[in-house]
Amino acid sequence: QEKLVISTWGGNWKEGVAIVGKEFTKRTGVEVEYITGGTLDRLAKAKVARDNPESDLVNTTAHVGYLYHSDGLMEKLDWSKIPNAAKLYPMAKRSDYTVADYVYVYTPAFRTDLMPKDFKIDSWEALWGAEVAGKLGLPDFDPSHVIIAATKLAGVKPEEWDKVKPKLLELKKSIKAFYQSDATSQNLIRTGETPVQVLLNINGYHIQKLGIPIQIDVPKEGAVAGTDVWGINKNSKKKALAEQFLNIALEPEMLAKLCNFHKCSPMSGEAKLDPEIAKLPGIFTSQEAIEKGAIVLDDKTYATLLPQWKAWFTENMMH
Amino acid sequence: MLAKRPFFITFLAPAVLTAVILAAAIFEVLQYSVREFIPGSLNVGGFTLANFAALNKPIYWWVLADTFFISLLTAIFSLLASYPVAYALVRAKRDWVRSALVSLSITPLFTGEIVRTFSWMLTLGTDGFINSILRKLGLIDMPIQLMYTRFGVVVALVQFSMPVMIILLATAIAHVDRDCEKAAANLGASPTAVFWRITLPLTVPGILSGIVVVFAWTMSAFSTPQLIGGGKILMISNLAYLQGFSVLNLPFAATLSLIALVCALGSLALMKGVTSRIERRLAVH
Amino acid sequence: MTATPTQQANTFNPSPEAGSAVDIVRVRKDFGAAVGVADVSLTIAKGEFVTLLGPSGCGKSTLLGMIAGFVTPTAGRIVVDGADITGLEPYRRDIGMVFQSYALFPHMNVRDNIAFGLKMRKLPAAQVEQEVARAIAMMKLDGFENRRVRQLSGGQQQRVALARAIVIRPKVLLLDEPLSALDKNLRAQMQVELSELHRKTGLTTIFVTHDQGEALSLSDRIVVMNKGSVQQVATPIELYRQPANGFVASFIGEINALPPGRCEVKDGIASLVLPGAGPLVFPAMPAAGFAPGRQVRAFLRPEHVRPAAPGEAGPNIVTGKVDAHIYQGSHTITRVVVEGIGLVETRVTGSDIVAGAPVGAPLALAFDLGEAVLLDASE
Amino acid sequence: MTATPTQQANTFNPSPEAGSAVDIVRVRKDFGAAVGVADVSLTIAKGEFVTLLGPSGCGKSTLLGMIAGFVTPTAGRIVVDGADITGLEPYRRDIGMVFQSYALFPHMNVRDNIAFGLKMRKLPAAQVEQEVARAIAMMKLDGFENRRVRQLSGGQQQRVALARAIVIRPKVLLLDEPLSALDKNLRAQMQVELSELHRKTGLTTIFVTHDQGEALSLSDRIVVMNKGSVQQVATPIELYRQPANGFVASFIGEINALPPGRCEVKDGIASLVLPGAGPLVFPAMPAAGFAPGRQVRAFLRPEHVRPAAPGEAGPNIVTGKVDAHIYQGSHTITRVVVEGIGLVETRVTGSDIVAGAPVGAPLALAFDLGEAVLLDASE
Amino acid sequence: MRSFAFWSLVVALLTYMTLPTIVVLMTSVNPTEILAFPPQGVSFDWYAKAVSYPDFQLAFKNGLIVTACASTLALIVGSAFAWLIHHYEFRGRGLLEGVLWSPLIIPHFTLGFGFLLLGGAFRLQQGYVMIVLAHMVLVMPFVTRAVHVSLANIDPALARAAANLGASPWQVLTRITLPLVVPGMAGGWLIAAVLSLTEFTASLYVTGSRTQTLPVAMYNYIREYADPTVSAISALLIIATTLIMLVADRTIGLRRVLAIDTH
Ligand SMILES: Nc1ncnc2c1ncn2[C@@H]1O[C@H](COP(=O)(O)OP(=O)(O)OP(=O)(O)O)[C@@H](O)[C@H]1O
Ligand SMILES: Nc1ncnc2c1ncn2[C@@H]1O[C@H](COP(=O)(O)OP(=O)(O)OP(=O)(O)O)[C@@H](O)[C@H]1O
Ligand SMILES: [Mg+2]
Ligand SMILES: [Mg+2]
Repeated sequence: QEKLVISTWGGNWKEGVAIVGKEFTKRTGVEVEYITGGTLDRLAKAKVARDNPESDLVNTTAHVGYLYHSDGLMEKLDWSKIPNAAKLYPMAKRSDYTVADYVYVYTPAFRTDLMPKDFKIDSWEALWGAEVAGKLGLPDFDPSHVIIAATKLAGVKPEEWDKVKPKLLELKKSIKAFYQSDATSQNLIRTGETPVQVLLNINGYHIQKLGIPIQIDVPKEGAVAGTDVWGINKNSKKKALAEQFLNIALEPEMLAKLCNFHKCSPMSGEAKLDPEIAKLPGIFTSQEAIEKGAIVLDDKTYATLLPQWKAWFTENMMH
Repeated sequence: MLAKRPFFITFLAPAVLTAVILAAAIFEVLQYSVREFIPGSLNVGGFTLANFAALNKPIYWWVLADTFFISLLTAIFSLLASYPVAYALVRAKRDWVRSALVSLSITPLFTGEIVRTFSWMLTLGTDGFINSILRKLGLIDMPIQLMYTRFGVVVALVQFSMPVMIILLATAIAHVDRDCEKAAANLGASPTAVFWRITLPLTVPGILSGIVVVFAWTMSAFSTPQLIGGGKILMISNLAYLQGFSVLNLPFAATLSLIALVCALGSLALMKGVTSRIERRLAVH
Repeated sequence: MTATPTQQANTFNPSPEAGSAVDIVRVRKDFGAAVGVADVSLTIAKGEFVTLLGPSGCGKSTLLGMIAGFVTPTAGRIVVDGADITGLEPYRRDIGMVFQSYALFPHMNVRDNIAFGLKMRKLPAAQVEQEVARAIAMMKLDGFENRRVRQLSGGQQQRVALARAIVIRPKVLLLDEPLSALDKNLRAQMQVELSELHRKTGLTTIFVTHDQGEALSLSDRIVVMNKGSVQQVATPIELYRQPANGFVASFIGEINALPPGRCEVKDGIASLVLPGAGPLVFPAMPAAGFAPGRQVRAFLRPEHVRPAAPGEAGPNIVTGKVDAHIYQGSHTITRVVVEGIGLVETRVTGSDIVAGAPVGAPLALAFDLGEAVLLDASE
Repeated sequence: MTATPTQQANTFNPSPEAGSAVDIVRVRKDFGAAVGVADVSLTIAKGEFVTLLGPSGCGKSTLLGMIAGFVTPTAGRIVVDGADITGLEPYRRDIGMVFQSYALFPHMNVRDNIAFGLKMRKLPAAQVEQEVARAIAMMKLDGFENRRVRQLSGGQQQRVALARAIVIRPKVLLLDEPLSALDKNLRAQMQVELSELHRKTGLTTIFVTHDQGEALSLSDRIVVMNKGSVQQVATPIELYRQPANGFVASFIGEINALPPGRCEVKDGIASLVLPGAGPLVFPAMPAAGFAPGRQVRAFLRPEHVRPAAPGEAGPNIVTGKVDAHIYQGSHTITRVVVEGIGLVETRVTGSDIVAGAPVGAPLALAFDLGEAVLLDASE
Repeated sequence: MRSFAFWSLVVALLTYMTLPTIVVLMTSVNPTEILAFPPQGVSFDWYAKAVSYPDFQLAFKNGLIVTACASTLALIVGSAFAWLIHHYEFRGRGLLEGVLWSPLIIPHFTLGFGFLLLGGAFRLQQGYVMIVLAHMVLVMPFVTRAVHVSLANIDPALARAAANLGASPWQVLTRITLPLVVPGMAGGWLIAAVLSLTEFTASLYVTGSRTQTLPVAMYNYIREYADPTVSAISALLIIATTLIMLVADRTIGLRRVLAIDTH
């Protein structure tokens, strides 16, 4: 009995993939098995399991996808086998190896009940403000958002981030805690531990739904965009099934379902979101909207800068 | 005493094999620590000592110092908290009391790091048990910050290491000759004097080995500082994990792991030296 | 058997005006359902050397523990120097004690061990030093002051323990089998020293042992205990000559227990009629325990049974068969099976008898019935 | 002193045709630089009961261990029943052993303990059962077959250990201080049983003890050891009467060691001239050790020194001052300090002397010099 | 009076030690997703969710396999080693002991990392081999110690007595030594098993997504979700280990196995 093995994150992410997986099973009769883990530990383990991959398909962050294929861990995609890819925005084809299905953003949010009445974040600059001192929460796994924002504020390219180091060091006084995962992110803001956070818009909506008063702002410089991509594991023995799965995943209806589930922006104009969701801050319905409201970096730049950023960040900001 | 050594090879072989595997694993860490990091890739390059050179930054000194400091605090508080329990455990008159004390104080050892850390998160959080109770009692208006503090981490780590400390102390206390205590009382020492002048000095070897073991243990704590420290409290293990699985700099992660190993062994050797000197001075056991 | 000097055993006369040092009044200790010490009363005079003697588990240490305050009596009172100390904590009692294991403090040197009690009494340093020096001199420990206790031999450790106990000038000195860990020669030597120490200090001393030889040679009086109760309190000689009951008789030295018999007086001659054997005749009217018609058991020490001279005849001569000769160097115990009486031991100095009566040969024995102890037959 | 029966001590005559059961030939054991056993040679006849006696650490257990095969000799040979077994593994030796701690298997019941050796020999089950039953009957263990060894008293455990050792019909039976863990009464009883067992089985037995009373009463021959070397091998009586050296003299029983003196013969009368005191005169020409002009030390047992009768005079009467009376029940040891001779002990049966000579009073002693043992003064 | 103060202190300290456990048990039956003290009711929904969550099911199965293999291997190797060091002095013994005791102080993450890299080097990262080896190495000292203590408690004269009665070394081993150390081995095995079952840090490194053990799955869950499902699974683990330890104390004497003699 054949099984298609998909590597993805745990929690809601897996449940999102499972929406596609159910459809896939319905159409092909092939069961789907999920193996879950963090972004980078999955990469590390994929690397050590190079010749005999654990999974057939990988669902990961775009710039990490770059690490996969630059390390020879992914098969080149045969676009002819994935006709639905043609319906995506051009930016969705991240490389010959990876294809994105949705966009989300990291953006500031805050507890309206725990911050002064007139507080709002119309610019990233607000995070440096006195009102935020000792209240900010940031992810520990990815410092890129504030760094990119800082370069934007300074008007330099991300590659020139050296120039904003002093500015970044000033942010230290704002930082209260770092979160390691979506769950801790939600916990930190829910409990009021960090009334201000740079968070994933998707998490923000979830918290709002729990009835916690938070406001999600997209600063005028733009939120920091992220995309998740699909790729086929090198040496996968079920390449054809994987391609079939990808094609289903990229169908506009499936994209709409998935993005309604997560509350994020689909990579295709043909995917129709619930109007309620389309209205939310940080949700985009066209490639232009994405490019206008969000800062998008190309994967290679991101992937090569990120280690430096992390190293610098851990060494200078986290202690 | 026997002329021949029956089963010598048979019984030695598996132990040697295990030791070789263990040594090989440690050797791999050593091996990686002297390889070059290629950014954006998981492959490692050739021989280099750059990873060790890279250690010479304030952050690493800080983290090392912090790791030491937290381990030492944990060892000391664990000692202070464990001694009365160990004493009660050995000296309780009723057998069922002793049994209950043993069970209560040893079982946490076996619940595992994750369960205990998670429990402390629930206990120390802003909405956690302690804050809820205090708020219900009207003692506080705003929650006290317990999570993401060094205090919170030490509170959890102390509880974590108490079972081991209690075992070591209980053994030491059980070996104190009761007649020595009686003799001291007979010579006019009040119960307090008996404790400070006889019982405590005679358990010094147990105290020292307890401190050493807990110190070394705490040096390698991972999930407690990770989850309770919330990234604000970094210990060397967290840094190694971050480097390995977040920065994907495996060589540097190996270097940090190696440093942790050296620190654990080093502090142990150092304290063993002190211990044996004190023990020799005391001429106990 | 090791023997050491003491004051002549029966010369101790506690002067009534001295008052008693220790009064143990109907003291009892139960351990759950088990009885540790049952209803013991005992008065010990000032300066007396009293030994508690009895088999293992008879309650000696428990009694001592109650005097020292480590064991709380279930009932009864303990009075020392006229003051009731039953409820007093051990550290307020001023009673010196030497433990079987010595219980020296291993983390202190000899001087600090000895000084401990004085320091606890907050004596000025100069006085502590002086008293310790005296105790060290008295116990011949000069030169060992700075040694760790582990670096001392058994005898030296023993002396440190003694010095530590006496330096506080206790009201009473308790010694719980202090010699049992020592080997034969050292033990003999320490017995001498104990007895000299007692002579020099005049301390009221309660000594515990289960070695009857030690008890006989050291004590002014001996308290024989069994199963928590006092069996007899007497001087060594009384104890040996007039044991109060069968237990004491057999526990102290060797003794022949004759089968129960009836006391009779006929023509002014007292005799003991044994059912299985002929009557034994008392040389004079026996004092204690004899009453015509009474059922008694006679206890006779081996030295009061002698092989009869060849051809000797008389009322107290019985013949049996030699069972074994037990050579003991200075003397030989010969076991003879006598019909109607059983196994009888006779003690012969030297080993002359050995050649005369091989195992299995008949041997006539003469009973010196005048020395017999008569006890109730029901015992 | 506990005494128990044995065969009459000096009646054992190993028949030459029986051959020797054990030959120990120049055996030596070094532990690193320390000497455990130094060059011991010993021949034990079939059926003999030989005791190894000596102070703690003298090498008794080491010697026994070499016979049993647990200790490999550094040099020398051990021959049992004519076969050299020096290099043989313990489990092929067929030598029975009873350990001081008994070493009963705690996870087996009494029957299984006893059957163990037979099962190891792969005997048929029926035969095992029969032999075990015999051993159980012989050691009076009926009814205890299914008990765990923890549920047995010390004496019963002792018997199980014996049964276990003899049921395999060993060539030699080794007993390493088997009685030292028992209390006085049980010990006496077990001595009787040991000696009966030896009589019944006729097993060649090597018994280890450091209790001289036990050795004297049980053995055919005694091997006295000290510091790894054999001091003397002799029957109990020889040992007591003719100790080969000062160590043996003082180790066995009590003895007075007179100061060194010179042997002289004048007018056919042999005497010992002590520098600090007058000459002592031998009643007859002494046999062993006496040679005119030789420097010797005389050893004299307390029973050969007696208080002189009032007014008694003669060459061997000296006067000293009573130092102490050591009452021992059946006898009293009186210690007298004699000028020029030192401390002299006299043994007086009963306690009559006590009244006559209080401590400090002068007392005249008569030396029975004919019983003295003369040893080289340089010893 | 003094004793009252002392016992109050002891009770307070024990409360501190057991407080987190109590909190977990409380939250595990709390019906709402948001923490609240005291709990707003009693509900076993989280337990239902915990036992039906596929990741936990798989992780539990993995954990059992790893624990069974690792603790059993540790039992065999550790017991043999304990026997060896109890009986023999040999060259290199100090080194061997040093290496085999070292997992007691080597940081688990260093060890886990080492085994991860070793697995990579030998292409053994799939499957259980590396996890089992890592766990075995980690828990073996506990077995060795337990067995060593029991061996030391055996009167050495027993082996001699058996040899004296004709038992060959093999027979001494199987008929005398082994039956007498069985309690020590059982205790050591039990401790090893529980420690392996709850081991986290090294497992985090050496387990793969499909071979992750329960603590790793819990860690991942804690990072993704914030509901009391983990409380429920923690509660189950706590109850299970407590029961095992109680049984161990009853049957083989926990105190003896851990070498705490309280007289
Ligand atoms: N703490 C205790 N709990 C229960 N029973 C006890 C305790 N202490 C002593 N006993 C019992 O009380 C009795 C007397 O014990 P004790 O120690 O006084 O005897 P002993 O005469 O000193 O014996 P030994 O000569 O062996 O020292 C014994 O039966 C003993 O088992
Ligand atoms: N395994 C050993 N290693 C080193 N020295 C030993 C060993 N066994 C015995 N010895 C030494 O050899 C000497 C003889 O010891 P052994 O046990 O034979 O004496 P023993 O006469 O049986 O004494 P005890 O009466 O105390 O049992 C002692 O000095 C002892 O310390
Ligand atoms: Mg006692
Ligand atoms: Mg010995």
